[in-house]
Amino acid sequence: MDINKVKSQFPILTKKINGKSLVYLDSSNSAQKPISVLNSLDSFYKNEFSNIGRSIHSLAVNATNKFEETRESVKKFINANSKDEIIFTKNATESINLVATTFGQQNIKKGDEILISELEHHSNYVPWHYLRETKGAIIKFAPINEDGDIIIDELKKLITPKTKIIAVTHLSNVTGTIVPVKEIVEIAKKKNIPVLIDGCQSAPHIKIDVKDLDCDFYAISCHKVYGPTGVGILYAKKKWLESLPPYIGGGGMISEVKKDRITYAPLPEKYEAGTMPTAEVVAFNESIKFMNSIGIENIVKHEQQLTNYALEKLKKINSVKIIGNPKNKAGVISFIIEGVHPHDISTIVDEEGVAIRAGHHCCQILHDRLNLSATARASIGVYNTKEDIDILCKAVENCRKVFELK
Amino acid sequence: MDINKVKSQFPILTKKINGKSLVYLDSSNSAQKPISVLNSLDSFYKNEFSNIGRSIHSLAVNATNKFEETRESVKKFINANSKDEIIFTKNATESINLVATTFGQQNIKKGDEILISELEHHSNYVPWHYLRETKGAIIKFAPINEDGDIIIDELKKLITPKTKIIAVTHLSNVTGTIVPVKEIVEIAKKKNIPVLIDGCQSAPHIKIDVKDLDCDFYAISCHKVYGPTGVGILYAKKKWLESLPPYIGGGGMISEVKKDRITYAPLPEKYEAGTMPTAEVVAFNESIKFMNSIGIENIVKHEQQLTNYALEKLKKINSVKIIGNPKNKAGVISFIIEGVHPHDISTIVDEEGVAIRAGHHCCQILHDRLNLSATARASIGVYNTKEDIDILCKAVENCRKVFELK
Amino acid sequence: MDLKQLYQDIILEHGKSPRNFGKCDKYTHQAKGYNPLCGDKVQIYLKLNNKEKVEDLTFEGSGCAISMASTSIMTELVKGKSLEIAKKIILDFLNMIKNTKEIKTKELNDDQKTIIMSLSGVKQYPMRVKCATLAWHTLTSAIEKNKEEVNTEKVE
Amino acid sequence: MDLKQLYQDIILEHGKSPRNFGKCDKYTHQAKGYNPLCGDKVQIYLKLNNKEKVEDLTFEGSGCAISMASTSIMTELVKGKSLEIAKKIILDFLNMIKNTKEIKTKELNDDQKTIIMSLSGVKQYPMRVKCATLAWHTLTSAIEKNKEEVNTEKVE
Ligand SMILES: Cc1ncc(COP(=O)(O)O)c(C=O)c1O
Ligand SMILES: Cc1ncc(COP(=O)(O)O)c(C=O)c1O
Repeated sequence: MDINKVKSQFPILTKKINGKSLVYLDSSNSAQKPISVLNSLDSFYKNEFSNIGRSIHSLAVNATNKFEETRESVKKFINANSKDEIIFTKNATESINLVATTFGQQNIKKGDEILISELEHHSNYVPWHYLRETKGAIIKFAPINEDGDIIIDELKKLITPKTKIIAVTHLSNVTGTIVPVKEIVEIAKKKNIPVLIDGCQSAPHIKIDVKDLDCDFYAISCHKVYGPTGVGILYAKKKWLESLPPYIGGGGMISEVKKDRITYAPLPEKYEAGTMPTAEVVAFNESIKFMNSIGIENIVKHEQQLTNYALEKLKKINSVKIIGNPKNKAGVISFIIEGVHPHDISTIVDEEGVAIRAGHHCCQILHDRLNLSATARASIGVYNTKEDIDILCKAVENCRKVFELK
Repeated sequence: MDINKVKSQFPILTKKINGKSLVYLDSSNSAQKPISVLNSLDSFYKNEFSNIGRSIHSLAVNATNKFEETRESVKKFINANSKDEIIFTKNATESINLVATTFGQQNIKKGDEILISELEHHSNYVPWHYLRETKGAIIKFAPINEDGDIIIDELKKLITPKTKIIAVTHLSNVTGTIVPVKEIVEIAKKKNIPVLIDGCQSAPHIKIDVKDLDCDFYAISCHKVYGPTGVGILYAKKKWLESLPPYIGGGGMISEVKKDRITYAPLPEKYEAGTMPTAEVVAFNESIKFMNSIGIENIVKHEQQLTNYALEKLKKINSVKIIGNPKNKAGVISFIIEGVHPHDISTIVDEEGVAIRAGHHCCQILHDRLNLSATARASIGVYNTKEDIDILCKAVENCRKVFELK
Repeated sequence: MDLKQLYQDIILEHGKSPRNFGKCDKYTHQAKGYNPLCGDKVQIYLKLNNKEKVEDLTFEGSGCAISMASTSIMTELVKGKSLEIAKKIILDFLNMIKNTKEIKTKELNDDQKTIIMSLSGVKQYPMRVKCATLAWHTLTSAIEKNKEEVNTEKVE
Repeated sequence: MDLKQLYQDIILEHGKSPRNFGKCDKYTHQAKGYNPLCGDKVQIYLKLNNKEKVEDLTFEGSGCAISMASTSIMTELVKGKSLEIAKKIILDFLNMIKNTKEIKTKELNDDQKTIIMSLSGVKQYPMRVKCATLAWHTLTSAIEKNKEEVNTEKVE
């Protein structure tokens, strides 16, 4: 993989921030977009735009075909069985809400248990919390150890006959932990418990094969996978999408509408109400092509090298402490500097053009567990280079200087 | 208003369809986008893209500011009291679902009544139907007359002490009826019943003033207002947004998250979970600027002239029948040709580059009421010209020729 | 594309005056079909005798010219055939609409093949393919005694 | 922008060794503040005597250097003042952070004005303004005996 060739596809990475070259290390938050995605967006609007599905004029037919081509690409990208298992949403948060709401409506009763983990993003907790509020469900948290790994034995012990669903992240957006989700699915399957995987962080960074994982639900945010904002994906096994009730109701998801009854459209339209993010879905096809053009193995390798390099260098800096030391770690590096608050770190490195995130990263449970109110987080994308890490480390050193640490 | 100058801002309108110049008369479905909107999208992604809200680096601060500028513009555009009353959703369908779900959760009990009209789009019926299914609510349909106007006296009679909310469209996407929503709000207010207005079709075509209307909720789809796909708007009075429960749950809409409880963010974030359609919201500001640069009065005048011209010309064609003859009609013209099915009409006019829609336009109730299974619909945007209408009429004549009608 | 390829005279004629319209006496099988995209609806009535021959085949419904013509032509060609041949014709038609160039069923004569091929113009108009195939899928459903309504969005 | 403008020595010093930290004896008012953006938290303890004088003012909490320094400086400047003057100082500070160039409260001497102005670097860093104002809003809340926790996302 030629990193310079990859990087040159991202127009924003040539920009200056505070007079310095942008070093973008906030990809876990949202990734930058390659030129092919932007060209697709622009060209679609300029030459081909139309709403899809319901009109039968040439523009609409073409737009519908392009839209469905992306669905086909996503299907292949995650190795689903059928295009009908790919639902377009507005973001991963909506994908998870869709499952929590419809699954909850059908399968959760008072006292039933939902098993999540201490690693979860708020988007994989709040939707389940609603079922606690409205249905009297119980939420259990599979604990993590000091390294940031879910303790699988403890997770097993938390499974009871009342456990109705397990929802876990594939890759932590704080510690970079790669969770052994396949193992968790196997454990769950023995007890016939469906599993939702929050694939927000994994989709851009590790290989995904839903058939191999055999999970029931998988949620993705396209903007993190080098795609436009405004699109998410829910993969779900057909049996679920067929049997669960519909979610958002409106145009496009119905079959027959009468004053006293309504029947719903077949899959996947049943779950795609109203006008879709048409242009954004069409452009997302280019994001997948971009990933495929590099090859996921090469992406993993590049990012792994960079992660190791960054970890080594950061650890050498006095007073820097890396958060979590999981068995398998991807390019999400949260850290603190003894004596400098993460917000101050973010402000100081920003002065050098380095964009990192400070805060709880939508993981308050995890931060409580680690006894931290906030951390600084540098997260790696396929376009990052060794120099980026060098500049980060210099900027981190500068925090120590500004705060006159010894 | 200089129509050529307006039209020249839409790159797609110079394109060829089946060898003919595109005549786009499907704006009620989705409008085309002016170059300023496309440039904003492209430039934002190329120069400024970042997720908003939670990061504090320079890119994020700038993106957040731009995002909030659009909120401010929308506030002014519809004359809301406060930015907190403007919620960004994925489309108008989600906006209405948000209200139906949260309002229903809090205020609808078995036997309670929801009053809508026979004009409603499925997106303003299915969400209420869910409350019928889950809560045992009753849905009543305010009837229309032959002209396609809601019979206000009948609507009044349908209001009972059990009526909990009234939800009506501002502008029918089939008959072009401009509904006297202000009168309906006044009727409702006397009985303390909140009113939701489906403003999908009105927002691009007539002046909107939510303060003057004094409605409780107003739903808009940005892609119909010359904006990108993937964004909708919900206006709601602050008192509702403050008192109703949250909707989609996840990152960004919380305040404090503990293992046993969760508190939610203040407005407007409470209703904006997960990563927003950031670039699309930012670009929508240009759509509003585009509308303002022409002036809504000029838009109304231009479209009214074109509508009258089209109606006159179409009526002169043998066997063409216009659907509905409302008191106040905007540029939505549905019609049938005796002896030619609407789908055949659409295919035949498409051959001349004319994009219209055929079907039930997500209004099956209305079509049942009119005893039609489908209609053809030509809908006007600010960029349409007299020539467009001339070409449409010629193409409609061609339908008669192809079908050898006398 | 050429509109006259799509709207051949024979299609317009069948569309305007569909054959075998109505509910036939003593039908043994029936099925409903629906195309949610257009709102087209069709109901098929099939009478098989005890030798598995199609003794009668009629329909009710409404739709565009393509859909009405296709249904009418189907009833005309299938009526009188054995069940086995009927199934062959259906398959042959659906294949033709998808990709093949000609109708192979030997039991159809050249005139009949010309009639069925008059529907081949639809291939150029992808959004109209479902109009042409609705009735044929519904007939299959009737033969298989499926309870569920055929929905063009659900069949491949 | 210049980091040294933001992180002036006086800020770093207050940030590192905040004054009036802890819970004071027999406080008469108290309030909580929270900045959900950073997770910064502050709890203000105020002791007013019966002549409406600020006899003691302390705080507990955690946060960034800006937030800790701002809170520490606030307690130092307000302690000992009458309630009326305390309110003036709060208003003056919040105005300064928003737009004005200087501190007008006559009851503050030049040294004190310099101290308070050391926080003016924050103006260049819009995302950090809330770090600086949290404590001041929370003090107002304590004075007004508001029950609800101050949330920086809710105050203007
Ligand atoms: C009157 C009306 N209401 C609601 C909608 C739904 O809008 P969207 O599809 O953008 O959610 C539409 C557009 O299709 C409409 O015309
Ligand atoms: C692990 C994880 N889950 C869920 C989400 C939510 O994704 P989105 O904001 O795109 O809905 C994120 C991103 O913020 C994430 O990192």
